[in-house]
Amino acid sequence: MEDLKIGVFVCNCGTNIAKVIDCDAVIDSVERLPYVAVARTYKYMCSDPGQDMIQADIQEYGLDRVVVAACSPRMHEPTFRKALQKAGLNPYFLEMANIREQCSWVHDDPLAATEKAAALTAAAVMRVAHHEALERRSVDMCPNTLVIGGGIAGMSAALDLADAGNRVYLVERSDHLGGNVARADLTAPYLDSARDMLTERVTRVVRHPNIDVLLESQVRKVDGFVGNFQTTIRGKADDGAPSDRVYDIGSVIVCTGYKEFDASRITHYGYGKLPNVVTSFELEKMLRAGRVTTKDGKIPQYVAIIHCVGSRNLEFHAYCSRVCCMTALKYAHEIKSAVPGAYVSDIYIDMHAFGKGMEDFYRRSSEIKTLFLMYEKNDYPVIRKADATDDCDMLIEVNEILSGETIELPADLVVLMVGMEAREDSAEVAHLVNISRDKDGWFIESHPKLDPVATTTDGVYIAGACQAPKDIPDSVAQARAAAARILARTARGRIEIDAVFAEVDEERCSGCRMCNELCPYVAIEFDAETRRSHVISALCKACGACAAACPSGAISARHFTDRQIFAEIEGVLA
Amino acid sequence: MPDDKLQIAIYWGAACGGCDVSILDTDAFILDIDKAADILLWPIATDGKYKDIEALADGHLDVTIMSGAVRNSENEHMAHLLRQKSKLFVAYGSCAYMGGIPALANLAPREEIIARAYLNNASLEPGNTTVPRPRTSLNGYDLELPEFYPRVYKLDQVVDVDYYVPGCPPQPGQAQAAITALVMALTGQAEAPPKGSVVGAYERALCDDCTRTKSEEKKVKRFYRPWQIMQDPAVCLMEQGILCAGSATRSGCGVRCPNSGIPCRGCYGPAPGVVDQGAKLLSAVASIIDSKEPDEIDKILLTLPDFTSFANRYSVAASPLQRSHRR
Amino acid sequence: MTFEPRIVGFLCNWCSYTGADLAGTSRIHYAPNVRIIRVMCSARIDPTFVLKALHDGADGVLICGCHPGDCHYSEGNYKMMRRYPLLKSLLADYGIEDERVRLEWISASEGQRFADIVNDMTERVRALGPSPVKAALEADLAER
Amino acid sequence: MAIRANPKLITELEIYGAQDVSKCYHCGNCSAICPFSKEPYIFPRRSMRSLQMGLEAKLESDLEPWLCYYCGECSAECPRDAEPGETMMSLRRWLTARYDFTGIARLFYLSAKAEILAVILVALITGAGFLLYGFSQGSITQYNGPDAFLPASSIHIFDWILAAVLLALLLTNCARMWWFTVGRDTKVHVPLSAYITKIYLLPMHFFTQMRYARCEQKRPWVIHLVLMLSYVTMLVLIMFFLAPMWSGPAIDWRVHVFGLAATAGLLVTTIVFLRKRLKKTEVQYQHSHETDWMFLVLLIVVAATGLMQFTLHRVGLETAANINYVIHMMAVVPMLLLEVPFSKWSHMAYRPLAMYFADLKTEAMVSKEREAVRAPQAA
Repeated sequence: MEDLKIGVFVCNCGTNIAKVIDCDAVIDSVERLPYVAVARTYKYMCSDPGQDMIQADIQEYGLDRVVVAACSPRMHEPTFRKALQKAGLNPYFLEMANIREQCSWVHDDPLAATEKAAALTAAAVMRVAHHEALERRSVDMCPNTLVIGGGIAGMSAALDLADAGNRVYLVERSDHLGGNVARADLTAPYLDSARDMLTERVTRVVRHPNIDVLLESQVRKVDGFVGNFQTTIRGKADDGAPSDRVYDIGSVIVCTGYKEFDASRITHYGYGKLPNVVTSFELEKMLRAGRVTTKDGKIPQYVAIIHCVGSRNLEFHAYCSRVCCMTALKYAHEIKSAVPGAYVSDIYIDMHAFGKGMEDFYRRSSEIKTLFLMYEKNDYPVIRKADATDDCDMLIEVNEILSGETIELPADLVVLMVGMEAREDSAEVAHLVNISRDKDGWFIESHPKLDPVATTTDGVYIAGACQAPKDIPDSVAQARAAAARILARTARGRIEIDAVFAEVDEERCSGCRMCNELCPYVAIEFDAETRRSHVISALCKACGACAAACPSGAISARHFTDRQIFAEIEGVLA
Repeated sequence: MPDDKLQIAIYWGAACGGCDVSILDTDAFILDIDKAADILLWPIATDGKYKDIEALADGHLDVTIMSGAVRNSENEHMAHLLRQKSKLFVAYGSCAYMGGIPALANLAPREEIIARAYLNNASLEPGNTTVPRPRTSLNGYDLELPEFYPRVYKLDQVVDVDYYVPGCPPQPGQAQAAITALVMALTGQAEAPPKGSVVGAYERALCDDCTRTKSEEKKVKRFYRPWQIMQDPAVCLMEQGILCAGSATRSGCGVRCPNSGIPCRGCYGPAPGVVDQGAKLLSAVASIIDSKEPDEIDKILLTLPDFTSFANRYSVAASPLQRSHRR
Repeated sequence: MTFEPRIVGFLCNWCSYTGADLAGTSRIHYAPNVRIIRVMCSARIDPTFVLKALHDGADGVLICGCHPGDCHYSEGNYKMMRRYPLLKSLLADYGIEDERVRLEWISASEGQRFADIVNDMTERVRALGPSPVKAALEADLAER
Repeated sequence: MAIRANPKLITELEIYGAQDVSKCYHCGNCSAICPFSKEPYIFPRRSMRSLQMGLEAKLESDLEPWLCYYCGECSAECPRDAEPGETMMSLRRWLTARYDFTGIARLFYLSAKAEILAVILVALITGAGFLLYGFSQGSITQYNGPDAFLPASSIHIFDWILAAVLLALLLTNCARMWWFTVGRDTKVHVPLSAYITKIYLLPMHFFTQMRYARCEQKRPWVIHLVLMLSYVTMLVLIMFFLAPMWSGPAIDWRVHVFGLAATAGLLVTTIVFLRKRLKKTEVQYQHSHETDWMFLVLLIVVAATGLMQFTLHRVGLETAANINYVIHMMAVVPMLLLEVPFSKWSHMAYRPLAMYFADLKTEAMVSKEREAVRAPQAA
C-alpha cells in the first residue's frame, strides 16, 4: 500500500466521553499504528473550532485519511465528511469510531472502557487505510409525487404540491376521500364540524388540475430510487376489471393513517355482548345522524365514557393514542346538547389535555357537570347488566382513585374510546416503499426530533397517523411539512445520490447468477451476451447481500469491502 | 551428464499418487521432459535414493514438483530437504496446495484416527491391537517409523512454496502447460510468473466454463445426492438441488465432473482472492434455500448431510480454522 | 487476573446498531467485552468474517440483525438466517463450542435487549474460557 | 363492596346551594389551606369528591361538613372557582334534611315558598290563638295583674310545652345523626366509656366554639359567638326567669341587665350578618340560601319586638305592649317550632355534636391502630 498519512481525532464530547474514557491514553495507543501522522483530542470535535482543527491538520500534515473517534456515525458522519470535503479530501476517506453511544455511555469501568475505545479507534485506523475515494453522482429529480392515502393528511400534502404546479397521484384504497376524519361529527376543542372542514378539502382536491385522484386503487409496486421511482398502481378499468398502470414519480408520501382498536379484545367491557356498549366511532355515527339512543331506541339517562380502550396498558398498547381524551370531552358536550337531561361520566386514567385550547376545553367540560372518574392503569372498570330494580341498563364497577372508593356507576350507554392502532397492512406498505416499522407497527421517521417527516429510505416521507397517533392539526402539519421537503428538492431539479453501492468485477464473475435473485431491488442485471452480471448502481441500496453471497468473490460492496472489514476485525482484536 | 539439462525432482508427501499419474497422463510429453531434464528423484517412476538428494549441493535442483500434504515427520523432512536443494519449489495438486483429502482428517483428533484405523475397524483380525509407533523393538531389531502428526499441513505451512498447481489431480493438459511454463521460465525463454501464483488454472469460477444453462431462479426446497434424482443434463446442478461446488471453485479442470453428470467437488480450490472456499460455498448454498422459517430451513438442511466435508473437501488445512479445536 | 472475553459483534446499521446506540443514549450499562463492527445489513456478513474473527483470536462472535420481517432491505436478515445453521454446523465440525457464535435479532428500539444479550453472552463465553483457536494454530506452525 | 354512585345527587345539591362542585378537579388546595383539615377528617376535597360522585350513603355518614365553620379560605384559594366552602355549607343543609325524620326540613330547603307559608301559617295560628285566649280571660288594656291580657304564668306553661315539643323533635334528629355517623359505622366502634369521659367536649364546643377561633380571621368567630351566646342567654331568661322579666314598671336589673345585653347582642350581630349577606364582599356571604334569610329575619324581628315589648311595658302603654306581645309571639313560635328543629337553627345542636363525635371516633381509631401495632408484638 502507498505510504499514507492518517490523522486521528478523539473527541471528549465535553465530559460525555472524557469522564469515563482516558482520551490521551487512546491517543498514545493509536499513535504507534502504521501511517498515523497526527493524533489529537478536543473538547467538541463536531463544533466549528473542532472541524477547523481537522481541516487545518489535513492541510498542515497533508493527511489523506481521517479517523474521528467520537459519537455514533449515525449522528455526525455527515458533519465530518463535509469537513473533509471542505479541506479538499474525498469525504469517504473518513472513518468514525463510536466511543460514546457504544462505549463511554454504557460502561463505567474507565480502564475497560478506555481499552475498548482504543481497540475501536485502532480498528477505524486500520480500516480507513483501505478506504477508496468515492464520488457521489447527481441525477434528475422527477417532480411528480405519489401520495398513498386520501385522508386529511394525504389531501393536505397533495394540495400543497399541486398548488406549486407539481403532478400528484393520490391513491385511495376505498371509494371516497376523507379517511377517518370523514367518520367524525364535530372536532375538539372548538366543536366545529369535521364535515365542513373536509368538504372544502375534498372539492379542492377533486377539482385540482394537477391532482389525479385514484379511488379504489392500490399501489402494487414502487421501484427505483429517490427522484426516479416507477410505481405500479392497480385500479379499476371502466368495465370494473382490475387494471395496472405505471407512473413515473420522484417522491412518495405515505399517509395511510390508522385503524381503531378492536374493543372486543377487552373482555371487561363486554363489547359485542352488551348491546349498549359502543365504540367512539359508533357514537360518532349517532351524533352525525343527530340521535343518540340505546339499541332499543330509548333516550339514555346515564352515559359513561371509558378512556384508554386499548391504549396505555400492558396487555395491548403501551402508548397513548393522544386524541381520545379530548374527543371524549367533545362527546360530553355533544351528548349534553343532544340529550339535555343526560348524566355524562368520564372514566379516565389521566386527562391528557395537551395542545391549544384544550385545557380550557377541559374546564368547560367540567362546568357542564361531566362527572370525571379516575381509574388506575390496567385496573379496568368492569361493566355488567343492571338488575331489574335498578333505574339503569348497566352498572360499571370502578376503583376510583380520587375518592379511594370502589363505586358502582349506573349507565344506559357506554362509549369506549378505542385507541389508534397501526393498520394491518402496514407491514405490506412498509415493504412496498421500503421503510421500517417500530414494535407497534408505526412507520419509523428518520429522526424522532430533527427529521420527523423523512424516512430511512431517501425520497419516501411519512405523514399523519401512520407514523404515530396524531390529531388533525398535527397530521396536517406533518403532511404539509412533507410537501415542503419535496418542493425544496423539485425546485432544484437534480439530486445527489449516494456513492456507496455494490460492484461486480466482471473479470472474475463466472455468471453463476447466484446473486441475481438475491437483490430485493432487482439492481443486478445479467447480460446473456457476455454471461456476466452487473449492478445498476442507481438502484443499489448497498445492503451488501450480494457481496457476501458471491461464491467467487467477484462482487464487492463499496465502502464495506472484504478488505476493509477484515482490517476492522484485525483492528478490534489487535 | 550434460549441464544444459534441468535437474528436477518429483516427490509425493501424504498423497494418493494420482498427481504422479496425472504427469504420466501427459503421454508423449513425458519424453520431452526426459529430453529436457534429469529426474533425480521420482519414487513412482524412477529409482532414486534419499541419500543421493542429501548429497546434492543446496539449490542444485532447478525445480521440485511435490504433491501431497504433510501428515508425518517423513513428509516434512523431505519437504525441507527438497526445498533446500531446489531453486523452485512447486506445490502440485490439491493436497500440496490446500491439504486436500488427507486434511479432512484435521476435523478429527489424531487419537480417533489411529483408533479408527487400527483398533475398531471391521477389517482387523479380532484381538489385534497393534498400533504403529515411531519406535518399535522386536527380537533385537529396532524399527523406526515416521511420526504421525496431530494434524495435516498444506505444503506452504511447512516450507516456502513458489508456485501452486491445483487439481485432484491436476488435469494433464494443465499439468503440461504448467510444467512447460516453468521450463520456459527456467531456460529464460519466457517471463516467470510472479512468486506464489497459481499456475495451470483460470481466474474465474467453474460456472464460466460450464455449459449447463443457469437461470436467476435458484430456489431449493431440498437437496439431492446425484443418484437420488434424474437430473437434466442441460441445467445448472444447483438449480436442480444437487450441491455443486462449481460456483465457488476455480476453473481449469475442463468441467470434467459436471460434464459427466457429477457435481463439482471443488478440487481446484477457491476463486482468486477468496479466503475460504467453504465459507463462500456456504453463502452460495444459503442463498438458494427457499424458506423463511428457521424450522423449515433446518429440515431442508437435513438433506445436506456432512456439509463441512463437502464445503472444505480439499481445503480444510487452508481454511481459517485449519483443524478441529475440540478439547 | 480474570479472563475477559473478546467478542466481535457484527451489527446491521438500521436496527441492531441503532439499538446499540439507543442503549447508549438511554445510559443502559453492559459488559465492555463486545467490539462492534457496523455493516449495512446482516446479509452483508460473509461467513468468512466469522471464521476470520475466530482465527484472529476472538473468543466469541455476536451477529445481530433486524427482526425477521423488519429488515430495512426487506429480506436481508433472512439471508443471514439461512446461512446461520450451515455456519453453526461448519463451526461444530471444526470443534468451536456452540455458545461462541450467536445470532440475535435486535430492533432499533431494543437497547435494553441488546445490553442483556451482551451481558449474557459475555458470561457464557467467560464460562467457556479463552478460544483455543489462535494459540493452537500458532503452536501448530511454531516448530515448522 | 362497591358503593352505588348517584350522578343525580349533584343536581339535587344545587338547590341546597352547591352550584359549582363539578368544576373541582381535585388539586387539593382547599384541604391544604383549611386549618381544620387533618387526618382522619380531610376536607373539603373529599366531601367535594363524594358529592361529585353522588356517594349518598357515604355523605350521610360524614361528619366533615359540621367540622367546617366556613371561613371561606378554601373558596378563595380554589383555582377552578368550585366553591368548596359553599359546598360544605350546602352539605350541612342537605344533612340537616337527612337527619330530620319528618321530611319538613327537606321541604323547607327545597322550596322557599313552603318555608314562608309554614312560617306565616304558624304565625297566624299563634296570633289568633293568643288573641282568643287573651280576650277570653283578660282585658287588652291590662298587661299585668289579675286580668292581664296574657298572664305570665300561662305563657310560661305554654313556653314549656313548646320547648318540650321542640326538644323532642331535635333530639330524635340528633339521635338519627348519631346513628348515621357513629352508630352504624362498622369500622370504628366507640366504647360507652369514651362517651362519658369525653362528654365535657360537648358544652365546650357549644359555648366556646374554640375551633372557629382557629380560623384565619377572628372577627367572624367573635360575631358568631356573640350571636349564639345572646340567643342562649335569652332562651334561659325566658324559660326560667319569665316572671321577673314581666314584673314592672320597676326594672329588675338582676335579670334585665342580661336581657338587654342579649337583645343588643342579637340585634347587632343579625344586622352585621344581614349587611354582609347583602354586600357579598366576603366569599362566605356571597351565596345566601332562602333559609339563611328566613333565619336572620325571624331573629331580628324577635329581638326587635322583644325590646319594643320591654319599652312599651315600662312606659306604661299597656294596650300597645299587649298587641306587640302577640306580634312578638307570632315570630317567636315559628322560629322555635320550625327553624330550630328543621332549619338553620338546628346546627346549634348538630355542630357541637359532630365535633364531639369526631373526637370520639378519632380517639377510637387511634387506639385501634395502637392495638394493631401491639398485636403482632404480643403474638
